[in-house]
Amino acid sequence: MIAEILIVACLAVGSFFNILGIIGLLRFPDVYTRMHATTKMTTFGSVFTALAVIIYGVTAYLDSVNSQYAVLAIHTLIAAVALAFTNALGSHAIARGAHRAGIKPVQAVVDRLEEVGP
Amino acid sequence: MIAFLVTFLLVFFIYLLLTAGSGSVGFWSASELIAGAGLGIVVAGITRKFLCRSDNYRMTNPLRFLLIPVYILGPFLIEVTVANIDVAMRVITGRIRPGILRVSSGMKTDLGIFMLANSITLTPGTITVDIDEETNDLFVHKINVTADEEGKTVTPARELFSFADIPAWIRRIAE
Amino acid sequence: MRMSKLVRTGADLLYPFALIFGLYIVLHGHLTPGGGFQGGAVVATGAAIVIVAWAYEDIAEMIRKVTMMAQESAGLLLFIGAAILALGFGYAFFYNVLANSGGLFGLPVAFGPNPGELDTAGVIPIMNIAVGIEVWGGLTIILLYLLSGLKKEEGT
Amino acid sequence: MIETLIHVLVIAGLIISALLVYWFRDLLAATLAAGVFSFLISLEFYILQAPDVAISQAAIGAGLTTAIFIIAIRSTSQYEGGGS
Amino acid sequence: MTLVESLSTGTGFWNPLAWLIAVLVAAVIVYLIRQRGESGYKKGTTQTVPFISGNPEPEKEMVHVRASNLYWGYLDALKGYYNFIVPAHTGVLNDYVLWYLGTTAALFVVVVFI
Amino acid sequence: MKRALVLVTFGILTGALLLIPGLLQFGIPAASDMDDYFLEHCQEQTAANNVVTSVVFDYRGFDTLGESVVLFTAVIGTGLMFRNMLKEEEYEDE
Amino acid sequence: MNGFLITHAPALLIMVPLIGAFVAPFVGRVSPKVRSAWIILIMTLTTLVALMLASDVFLHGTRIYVFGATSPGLTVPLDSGGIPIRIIFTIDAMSALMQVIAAVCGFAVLLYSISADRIHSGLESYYTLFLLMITGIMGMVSTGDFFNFFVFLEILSIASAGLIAYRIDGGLAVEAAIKYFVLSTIGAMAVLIAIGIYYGEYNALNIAMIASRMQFTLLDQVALVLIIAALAMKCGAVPLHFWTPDAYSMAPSSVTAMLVVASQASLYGLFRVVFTIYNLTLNAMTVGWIIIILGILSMVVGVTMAIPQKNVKRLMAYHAISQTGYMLLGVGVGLAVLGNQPLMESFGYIAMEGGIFHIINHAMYKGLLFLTAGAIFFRIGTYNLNRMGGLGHSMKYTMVFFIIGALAIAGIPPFNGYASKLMIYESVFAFNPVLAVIAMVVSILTLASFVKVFHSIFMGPRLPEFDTVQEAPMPMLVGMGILAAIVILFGLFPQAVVDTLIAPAAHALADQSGYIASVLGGA
Amino acid sequence: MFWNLPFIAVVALSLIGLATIVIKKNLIKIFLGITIFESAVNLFLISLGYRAGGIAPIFTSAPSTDMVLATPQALTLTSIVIGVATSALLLSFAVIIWKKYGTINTDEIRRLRE
Amino acid sequence: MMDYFSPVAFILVALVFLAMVRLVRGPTPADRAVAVDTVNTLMVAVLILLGVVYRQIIFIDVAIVYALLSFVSTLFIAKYIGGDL
Repeated sequence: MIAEILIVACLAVGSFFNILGIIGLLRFPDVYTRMHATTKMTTFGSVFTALAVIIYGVTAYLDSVNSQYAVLAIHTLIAAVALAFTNALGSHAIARGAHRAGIKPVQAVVDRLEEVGP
Repeated sequence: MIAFLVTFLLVFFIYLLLTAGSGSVGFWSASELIAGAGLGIVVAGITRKFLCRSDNYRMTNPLRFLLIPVYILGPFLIEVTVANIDVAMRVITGRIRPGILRVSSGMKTDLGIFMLANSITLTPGTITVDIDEETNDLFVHKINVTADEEGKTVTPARELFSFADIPAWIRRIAE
Repeated sequence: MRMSKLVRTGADLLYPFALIFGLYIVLHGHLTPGGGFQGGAVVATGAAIVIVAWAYEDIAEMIRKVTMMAQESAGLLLFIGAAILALGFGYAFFYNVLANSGGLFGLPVAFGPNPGELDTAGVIPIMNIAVGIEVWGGLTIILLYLLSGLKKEEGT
Repeated sequence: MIETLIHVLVIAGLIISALLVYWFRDLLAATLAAGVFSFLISLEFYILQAPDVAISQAAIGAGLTTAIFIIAIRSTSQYEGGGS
Repeated sequence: MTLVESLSTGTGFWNPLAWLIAVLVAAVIVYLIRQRGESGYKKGTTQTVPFISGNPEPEKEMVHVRASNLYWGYLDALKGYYNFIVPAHTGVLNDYVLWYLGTTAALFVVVVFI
Repeated sequence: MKRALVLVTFGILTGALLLIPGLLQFGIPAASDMDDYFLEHCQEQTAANNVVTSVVFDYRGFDTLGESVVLFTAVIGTGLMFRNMLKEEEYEDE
Repeated sequence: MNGFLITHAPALLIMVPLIGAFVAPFVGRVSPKVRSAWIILIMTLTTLVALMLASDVFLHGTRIYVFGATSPGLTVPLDSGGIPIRIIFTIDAMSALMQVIAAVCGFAVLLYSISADRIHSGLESYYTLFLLMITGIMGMVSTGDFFNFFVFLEILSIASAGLIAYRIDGGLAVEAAIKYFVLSTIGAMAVLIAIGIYYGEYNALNIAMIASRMQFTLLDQVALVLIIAALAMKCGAVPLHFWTPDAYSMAPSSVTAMLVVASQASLYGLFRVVFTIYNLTLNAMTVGWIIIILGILSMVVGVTMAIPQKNVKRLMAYHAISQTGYMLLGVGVGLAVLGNQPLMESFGYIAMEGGIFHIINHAMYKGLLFLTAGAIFFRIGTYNLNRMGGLGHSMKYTMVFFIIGALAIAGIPPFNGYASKLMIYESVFAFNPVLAVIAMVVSILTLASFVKVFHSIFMGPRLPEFDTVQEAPMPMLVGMGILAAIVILFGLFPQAVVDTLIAPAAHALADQSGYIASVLGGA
Repeated sequence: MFWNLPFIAVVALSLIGLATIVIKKNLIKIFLGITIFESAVNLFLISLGYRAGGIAPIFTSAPSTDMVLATPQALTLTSIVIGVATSALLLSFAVIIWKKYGTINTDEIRRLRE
Repeated sequence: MMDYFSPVAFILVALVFLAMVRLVRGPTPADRAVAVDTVNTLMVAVLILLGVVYRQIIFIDVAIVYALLSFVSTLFIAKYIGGDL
């Protein structure tokens, strides 16, 4: 029962943040701020949905000592870790590329990187 | 040789994780263990020059590995949650004041700076845009630059985070 | 040109993971989705991560075209060899001699739904490995060739 | 039922992304749309219970094909009109 | 008449060896006729020079007929056809693909509706 | 002119290809005896749990060989494109 | 040992060139001599295997080889309920004929190529692709499985495209390769759609199985059109021929000679589909006339386009299209009267024999002509007819070979072109006199254009820029000589060839039930 | 009719791919069209093998019901690898064309015509 | 408790469309790259969820492959945008 509530909560949080992330992607003015929305929030949301699956796997494993549910949990964990890892790195790469391509941050109050130069 | 061994152990561990629940020797079947060892040797032979590029084996200490989950589930999770709620508010309200700051990390090793940059990217309204390869200073795009930060040329990494001292944690793990 | 230090470090960390994961997929081709092509492609993608994170000049020393070419030919020869093996036993070409024989990969499999056991399926895992090696080499070398064309163009 | 809806959505996404490939004049954008197309078709394979093919399409179609297309665009020109 | 060499074509047959023999016989006859010709011919004298109304003979390299000079009349006679068929080979890839698809479509119409 | 040709061609192609969804039922294969054989006998004959792999490498292994050869061919062809030319290979246009 | 070889010859036919190709890139690194020796060894072995297999097929009937079964002859497993489940090679007389063509032509061309292309770079890749091309042809003509046919078609396409683009320095060859490859990829995908349709309807991939279940529904008609269009494009029939002159003229000469064989492998695929898969179920008159019209168009447009050409290889390429038309015409007439047994006996079989005989003849003399063009290019460095002249003084043997090839293609007795064309004329005349007249006119135009080529290359005084030109080197002459000898031999003893090779092939092609019975065991 | 949606998608995707090949003039765009066409054919093969309510043809611990057909998946694997090989070779051609001609517009890549 | 997974998967697939709006409109290539990256992330989540919905443990492997491989195209795009390639 607790597990079910946890799963629903995780899924709700996950879809909530995903939706917000997409809205941010559509609303924000420039590429860096959009990246804030997507990188953080969709990653967070997706990891939370994965977390729901992990909780499901663990509880199912504890219920019926069937190792396939443990496998489910472990593989989902690996997927989630890989997701977080690659997303952070990928958004850094895109941000760097965008800055090197000369895309200025809109409404920026300060740009220390511009002062350093390429 | 140490590089080979380290890579082998890491790879073998990942392989065991992937094949958990396959048999009766612990969680694994005998053939999986043998295959894992063989593949581990192959992969270690190929990638040892990549994984251990600098001859720095401080990360081989198993205690540091144990710290990683603690770090991720503890301070990091809190920071991430706070940051996400913060950005979520900003998505809804649309109040942003972005800017790119120069952040002194204080990290010396590649791994440390790597973990710090990833943590920064995933946490508080900030994205690592670039890195000064000599001084290991990060250039961070922040969604809400305070007036205080705007004035400073270099911001310490600690001040980006609200609750936990993430740089100290990372230093504990990676350096 | 190299990408930033963070990406390079990340790529170096990811490379062994991609490699072992690809080889896991290759080796478990007869139990889980995957097999030689998919695993080989994953491994080649791991190599691609390193290639893109570092500069072509750095990588050209570490991942050599000749090695990759040799790997590709060796994979194909292993594949054909596994197929020719059947001729030696008097069967037709491509017959699965090792299945259910009790030797290498020779255990019989339980019928019906079961999670599977690595040591089964006879010659199929060997062919999977062969194809995996081949695809690894082939896709990597395609990337390297295209990148080398890029460098040559800049040179002129 | 809800799986059916997902299926319909995925197919709609496939057609839209294919049209985007046709429509973009910026080749990089077209390649990105082709990447999305590859991902979606891989998801479609997944829904049609073909995980082997889904892995294959994800690895080869979405990862490497996009990469080599980008290298080729870099070697040639980015816009449909011509000049670099 | 089922010789190994003779090709039966349903309505008749053809024997290449017989044909060869015929050619040889004809060649012998031609040779015999040639033998009966004037024997006073000598190489390297003015006998070999063509008579072009008294003009000097041009250099051989100059009078060599190049490929594009041949069949001018034929090409000119079929101008209408060639003006259509040569531009059809535009060299544009899209057109070639369109030809392929168009032929496929035409075959669809023919096969499915007839 | 050409535009009309394109339109007519694609119209006919659309009509012809629409016969496929018109006459085939998705989800209900018209016949499946060969695949039922694979699904039934895969585990005893090839001792593999993944039927796709056993089809790819055992029942239709020869296709897979051909496919690997295709990849090999493409690699060789690509290498041929990016080779270093020798000096004496001059080839005039037309 | 001999029994072992005979039993496994179909597998070896694919294996030997494949293994040769896999090892070739590394053998090439040792030294050019070793590389040449290796390639010739592999090619000799392939030729021997092909000839052995063909002789076995012509003596003992259709050969079956099942890949992956316990024994090579076990087509239908006992517990499968009468369906073949594995990939089956079905080598009947027609396949064996094509194998012989490919093997002999490949051997001659390879001998020629060893010396003709020795100055170029990237040769180990070149020979690898060459062997892969031969593998593709062999696989296409021997396979009895439709998807396998597609795979070999792709191998052939990719290898051919790589070889066409071999001379990358001018860029023209690459342009030709792009045109060829885009078209052939689309064609291959069309074939794949057709395979999918067959699979969806009958759940079978084996040609014999599809044939035995064939209903000729609306979908089958769609599949038929897709396949006809794709394979007609691959063999260069007008109006799908546009890639042919580009590719033929820009590829190295030895490759062009093989491309001719490759086109004919596609032609074989077309005939196989029409005759073996559909046979009597289809509307034979309609499809027959489609093929006849394609053939007529090919003949006329090919030869008329050939006459004004200035590039000698381009001219020959258009002639290749034109000659493909003869084959389509002959076999199309056979198809048009397929259901009608008396007509079939009176001229249908003769027409098919003529068409098939023309395939083998064309491969030989067109290969010979392309090789002579390559030899001329090897010595003087141009294909442009306007800049040639007077080469008859210095390249006598090449001239003789060229004359043989040109007379053969123009249908002058006693060379082989005449024999097959005679068969086509007579049988087509019985079918429809107008077609025969067109065929004869095309033949005359062919002769006219080759007179032009002969005149502008070999006739005339010795030109000053070609003073130092010498005869082509010995291996090239040997390669050409093999083909020329075959041309003369086939021309002198046509009936023997027809009886031993062609007639069994034609009857095997027309005999659908025999094909099905040989695979499914009398079903 | 609704259940034939994948087949309709196949038709739509093939037509989009073919239209890209025929109408667009840029080589890279044409190659993208080819990949779309290939994907459509792959989707066609996979849809042929789908059995309503079936599970993936892999024996695991999952509850065993009907399985979808396995052969189309094997064929599609082959087709995908062929597709990537094709793309690689075509793109390398395009790169060489760019180097030699300075353009990848098909209207200008027409030195071989007539 | 299986019933909760598929609606979430549906929501996530629908979100892919919204991300494609950014792909269409994005003024710079970087915006499009961000959109594609987002699509990849969502897709991994969808794959994991659908794997549970279909009760096939082995399907999760596909998600791992996705997560790894989308990274490659992202890196290539980033390198291209930055002008380093």
